[in-house]
Amino acid sequence: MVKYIFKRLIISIITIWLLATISFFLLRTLPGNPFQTEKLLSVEVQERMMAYYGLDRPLIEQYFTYMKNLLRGNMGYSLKYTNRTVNSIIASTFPISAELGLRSLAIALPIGLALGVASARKRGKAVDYICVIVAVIGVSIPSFIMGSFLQYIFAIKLKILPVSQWQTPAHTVLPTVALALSLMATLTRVMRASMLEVVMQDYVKTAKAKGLSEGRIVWSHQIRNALIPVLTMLGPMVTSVLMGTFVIEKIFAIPGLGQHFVNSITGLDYTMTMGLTIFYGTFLVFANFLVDIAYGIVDPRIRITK
Amino acid sequence: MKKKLSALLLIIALLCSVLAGCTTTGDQKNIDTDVTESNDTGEKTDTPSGEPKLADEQILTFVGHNDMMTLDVSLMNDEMSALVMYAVNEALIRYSRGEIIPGIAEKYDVSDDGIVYTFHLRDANWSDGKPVTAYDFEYAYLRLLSPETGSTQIESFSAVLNAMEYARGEITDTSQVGIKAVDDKTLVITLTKPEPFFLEEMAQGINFYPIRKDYVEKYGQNYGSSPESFIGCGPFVLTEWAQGSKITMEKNPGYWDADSIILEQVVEYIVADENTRVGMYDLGEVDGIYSISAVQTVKYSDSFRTRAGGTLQHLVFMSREGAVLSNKNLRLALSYAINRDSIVKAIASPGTVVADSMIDPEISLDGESIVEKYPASNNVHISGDPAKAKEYLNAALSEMGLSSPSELPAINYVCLDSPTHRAYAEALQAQWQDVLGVNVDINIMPVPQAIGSLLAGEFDIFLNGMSTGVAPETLLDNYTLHNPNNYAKWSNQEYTDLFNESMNADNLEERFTKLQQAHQLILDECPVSPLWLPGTAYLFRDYVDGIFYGRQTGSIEFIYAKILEH
Amino acid sequence: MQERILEIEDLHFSFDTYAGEVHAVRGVSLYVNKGETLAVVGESGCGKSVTVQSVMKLIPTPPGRLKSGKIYYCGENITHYSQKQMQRLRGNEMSMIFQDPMTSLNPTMRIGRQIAEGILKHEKISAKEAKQRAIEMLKKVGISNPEKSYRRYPHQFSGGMRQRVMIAMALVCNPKVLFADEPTTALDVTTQAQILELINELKEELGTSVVIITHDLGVVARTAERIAVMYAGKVVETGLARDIFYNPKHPYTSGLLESMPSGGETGKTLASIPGTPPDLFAPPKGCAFAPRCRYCMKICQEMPPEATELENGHSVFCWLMHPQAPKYELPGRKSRLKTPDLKGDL
Amino acid sequence: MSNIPIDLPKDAFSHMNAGSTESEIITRPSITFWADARRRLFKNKVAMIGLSIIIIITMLAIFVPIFSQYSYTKQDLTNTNAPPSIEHPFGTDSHGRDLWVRVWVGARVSLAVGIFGSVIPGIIGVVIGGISGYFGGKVDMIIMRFIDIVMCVPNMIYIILITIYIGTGPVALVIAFALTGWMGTARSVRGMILQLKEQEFVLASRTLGASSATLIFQHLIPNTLGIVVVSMTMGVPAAIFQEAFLSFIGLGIAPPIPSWGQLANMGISVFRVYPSQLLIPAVLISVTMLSFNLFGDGLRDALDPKLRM
Repeated sequence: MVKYIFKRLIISIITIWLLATISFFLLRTLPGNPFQTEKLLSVEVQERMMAYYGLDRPLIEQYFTYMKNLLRGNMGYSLKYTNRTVNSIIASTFPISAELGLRSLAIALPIGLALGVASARKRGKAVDYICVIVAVIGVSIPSFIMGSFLQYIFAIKLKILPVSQWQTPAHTVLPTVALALSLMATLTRVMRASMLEVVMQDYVKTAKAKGLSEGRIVWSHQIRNALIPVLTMLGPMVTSVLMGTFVIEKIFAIPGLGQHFVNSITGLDYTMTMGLTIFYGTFLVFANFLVDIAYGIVDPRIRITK
Repeated sequence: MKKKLSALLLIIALLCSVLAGCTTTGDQKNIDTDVTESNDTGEKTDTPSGEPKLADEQILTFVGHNDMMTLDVSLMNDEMSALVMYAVNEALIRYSRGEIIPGIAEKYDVSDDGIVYTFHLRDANWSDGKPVTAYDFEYAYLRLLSPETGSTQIESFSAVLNAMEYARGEITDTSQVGIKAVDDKTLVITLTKPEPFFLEEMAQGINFYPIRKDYVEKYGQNYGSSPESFIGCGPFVLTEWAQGSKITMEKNPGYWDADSIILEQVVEYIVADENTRVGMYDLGEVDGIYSISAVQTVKYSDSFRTRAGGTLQHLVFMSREGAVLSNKNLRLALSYAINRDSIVKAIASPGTVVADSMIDPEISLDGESIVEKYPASNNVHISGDPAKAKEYLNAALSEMGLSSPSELPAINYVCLDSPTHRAYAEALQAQWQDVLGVNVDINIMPVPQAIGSLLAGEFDIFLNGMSTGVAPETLLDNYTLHNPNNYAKWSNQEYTDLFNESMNADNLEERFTKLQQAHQLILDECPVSPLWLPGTAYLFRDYVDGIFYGRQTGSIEFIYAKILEH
Repeated sequence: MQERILEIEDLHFSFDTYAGEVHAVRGVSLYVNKGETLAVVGESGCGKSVTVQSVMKLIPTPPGRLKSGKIYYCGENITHYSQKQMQRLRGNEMSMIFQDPMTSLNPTMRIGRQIAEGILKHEKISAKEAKQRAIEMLKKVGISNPEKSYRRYPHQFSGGMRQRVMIAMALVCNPKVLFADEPTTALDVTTQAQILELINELKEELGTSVVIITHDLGVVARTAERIAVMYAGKVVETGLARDIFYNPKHPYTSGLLESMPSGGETGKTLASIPGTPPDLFAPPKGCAFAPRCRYCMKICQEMPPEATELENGHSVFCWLMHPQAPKYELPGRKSRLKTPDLKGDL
Repeated sequence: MSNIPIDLPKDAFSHMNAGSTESEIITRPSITFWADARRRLFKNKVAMIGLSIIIIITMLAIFVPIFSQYSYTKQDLTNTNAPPSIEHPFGTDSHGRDLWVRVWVGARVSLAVGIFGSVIPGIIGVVIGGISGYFGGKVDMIIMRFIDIVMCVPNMIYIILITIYIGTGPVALVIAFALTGWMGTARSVRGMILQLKEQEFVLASRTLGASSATLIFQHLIPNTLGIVVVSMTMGVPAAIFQEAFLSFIGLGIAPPIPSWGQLANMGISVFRVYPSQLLIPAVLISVTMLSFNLFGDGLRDALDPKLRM
């Protein structure tokens, strides 16, 4: 086990190092200048800024400087939020995105999985069609439209929930629901497909032949096995959800991390983009590691014993 | 399960009914372009009849679209930071309601030769009670210029003696720079040569505030990144900065002019999505919206206000040898084909004014608009001149040896990635196609890449919006020979000579006459073509009295505002 | 007359598919006596599995559909039992072993629990006692170190061991009937023999009746007292094992026996039955075997044959048994029954 | 014996040669996998509704712009944001362009981006996944590691990066999707190939001396095709979505070419004032997505061999 974790750790570090290296050079070859905003800076000032941030030095030298700082956990200062470090921006915005993400997952996971199970169990019946259609509608409406509609209906027309901001629990309802809807839809679909697969398995027949009740068969024989494919997608899904969603955060004015993913790259904020990429990558690697461990718990065939 | 399903169905049903509802109501409205004319003064509610009663609670809330980037005066260059800084800090002089008023400086003297400015500071305190001294200003200005700081704003001080030399690292001795605190209460600024617009620059600029050295030393590079790491001496104190979300300012009881400040608290929410902002306003969650787009004004046709100026949007035509638009007649054809008026009316924000020159008409000296006194114009009718445009096009085609506009090489319009720039680009593209049959390709890029293309000269047409500054030559300066900021790569010796003569002129009359000639020349040659001075629409409830928008960006003045009883 | 544990009368079972109705079982009548082993033999797709699975109601409706017929268990008509009622019977009164031990065990559940949950379902005993019973059962089916194995997962066992676990699971509640659906097909030869041995032993010990479904006559030879031969959803011949082996009356049975290799006769080419079974979407109106039958007569294509009862409960569905039909001597098994050859796959 | 009819004609028992009768002919039509799948699909009403909507929308996208009197670029700045009318069934936009034409030109763009943006990365994924799974060992290791790393880059950053590099035309978008979208397919195809590789028919073919290419392209890939086809179908709405999202953040397709994402994004900014400008593209996007998803679901059900009877 220790050996396994150690090996995974080494692979993870190499992955992240390669990720950082590739992103670094990819980003730096992008045309454009990070200091330019719509207010034009003169060529002189622009060159001065490049020099100030060391961006005029040979790329390889910049790379080593960056890596050296990165090893110390220092991702540098944002080029846009001039006196805030990337670390501090992530530290202040990630908890908000993560909270929103966790809330949505807490709603979407149970409901999505339950709908998936219900739909698969009643395959071809009305319940199935309703679940499938609800699920498909969930993934068929772009989130920016869904978010705007929800806001318009519940906050502006019905006035039962706040329009935006991230303060009281009531403020979290709309963004959580908007995000949860699409997650739920995805989960329903995956769970349904997975359940349909499991229902066909021989061991389900065995369980039935043992005289177990339907409920018991579904609960202890089908769901557990059907969860395996769901687990596989959970790593990337949880990562991207916790990292924030640009659209929902924008519409509901939530100061999360999601907006930075878009703004930093379109604004060519090198350090911020790098920091986000590395943070995301590390998180994903870690999440996948956790998923693998969870995998071992759910599916003993791949339990880590070595 | 069933319950959940029925709940979902209910939601869907609700959705349908509400949306159906809004379709029918929405149909009756249409843009009323006349609205702008009746509303383009910034002081509509500023003329109260009688003495209106004040509300018990003096709290102003409004919603903006962007967070501020920093509170470090030396690094600051964005609108939203400037907006907050105006309230929580104070420079030597203030720009308010279109004029210069005293700030921390009680009074100032200008030497007879117009070179030495002496500011006499009043007894004012920082919000922690310590006195504001001339050294705080000296420190702030020198810090901004220092190569160690990495400021983008050094050019604000270009008139000051040796300021640029110090900023470039050519001299290191700060005593040679024309910024000098003589004692606690006296600051002397020495210019290189007389510059009548320097005071305007100081008043309207956003980087002339004082800085407390001990704070910078304590917080290092994090200075100004949070309410704790910043201190000001303005009428308000920053108490909360929830980044990306909310900014709260409280009245500063220790402000020297605290009596004229009525608001107790100002709250700014930061909301990126416009529908959300408007929704908050509708629900009464905020008293105002910092700026709203043209289309939203339709709903508030009798309550929105506008401001204009400060920026000139103009086309830059790539005029370098070998480029498609190096042909002057082709450039003129494009310029004459534009119906500026129809675009402004249909697309631009209310308050936008069609422009025919490269100098902002608001730039004035001693109350006289410079461009009105020394006029120059591109002579294009605001609705365009298709006949003349075609004449120019035919001339261009015959010069280029082509028989039809379809034979023209591809024309690359680099467009900033923003909804308004996109809308302008599409409108212009269609007009060129309709009037001239000239096809222009639009290439949308994020801001850094778009401006990268502009600087690298990798474009044929670029819609550039630049601050018109406080001096008339601000925009014209760039187009001299070998100027690195000559975006059009237009080389004209005569223009360069005229411009330099203007800059080196001994008296104002000569300066402006030469500038007028250069101005007319550039408009005739058309490497740049002025389009309009974009306006901004904003929305505040009627009970908010005393909001004023300045000419420059980020100069919303809420400090003297008050909430009327409602 | 022995006590009949299970009796099936004229069972018709179909599947409704997009392409139409598949008549998988077309009038099967069978019975099982207490304590005996009945082998149901036939090619794949002949309806043998469907027959037993429909008895246990393991086939979901749709697509499966019991069209007609009656099923009696210990004299009680269970034909229209609901799933709930069946749950009391399954595992407790009748249980089943499936063909592939690799897929028939839940991979994510410890085998001990898989055994114990059946006990807990049917008997009111504590979890601890159930565990004890499961461990005993594991010991009984020959799993070494049963306490430890109790906590293991299926993938930690070999195929043969898994089938033992399946047997343990099936027999732990002492059912009266055990259906073994091709219990050895997926195993290698030596393991096959061991598993059959185990089933025989436990049958003797527990007094369970066994219905073994197979296409392998070798398996039949080792275990069965009675045999039912099925073809295209129908029983074509049934009787005591020795009657079927040495005195087959149906050409299909005879063909099956001929195609079975025997220990003594090396070097002889195995016979095979030409042709393929008919399609059960549209079963033929006459005898289903007629197209492949070397004794085929005109009537065979016109009308399905009725049962002809011979001695010892031997009954045959063949027009050759008709008094008017020509008489043939059908080849049967020549070598001695008690030298089983387990390689007799069809 | 009593139940056997006595009166049988004499010739009833005349011998017939086996195999000489009609019943030898197998009555059930030999149903191949694809034919079977097609049959199931056609029986699936929901999937067929989805397919019909897709076909209708495609037809409208093809023919409306051809026969309309307006062009999608023709502006009329004096008649902007007009509500739906007989002349302009969907009204006009902020530039006074006819939305009816723009919506259907947008349909062309969105559908093309959706289909190519899903099929091309799908094909790339199949090829790379096939190679990786088939050759195994070092090749597999390198490809899988590479995918691991690339998948660590937030998708959004990756796509924006590519659009910055190669521009924002429909073709550029498809390239961006192709470069970013193949990894998932590659992974699952690899997994399937790894399983299939061990199966008898592949071993048999290999012992008969089939070349690698033959094995990959004739045996392995066809066997994964069902799942790949389903994932490509599901990928179409995903790509349309992706395009819409890029439009939302301002990096969609360059004007004046409209796309649904762009129209919806334009619509959303005026939605409080002119709701029809959002509703029309939003409903169309949603209905199209719904249709593709329902059709994809049906396709998956149809292609799942385990459900075959």
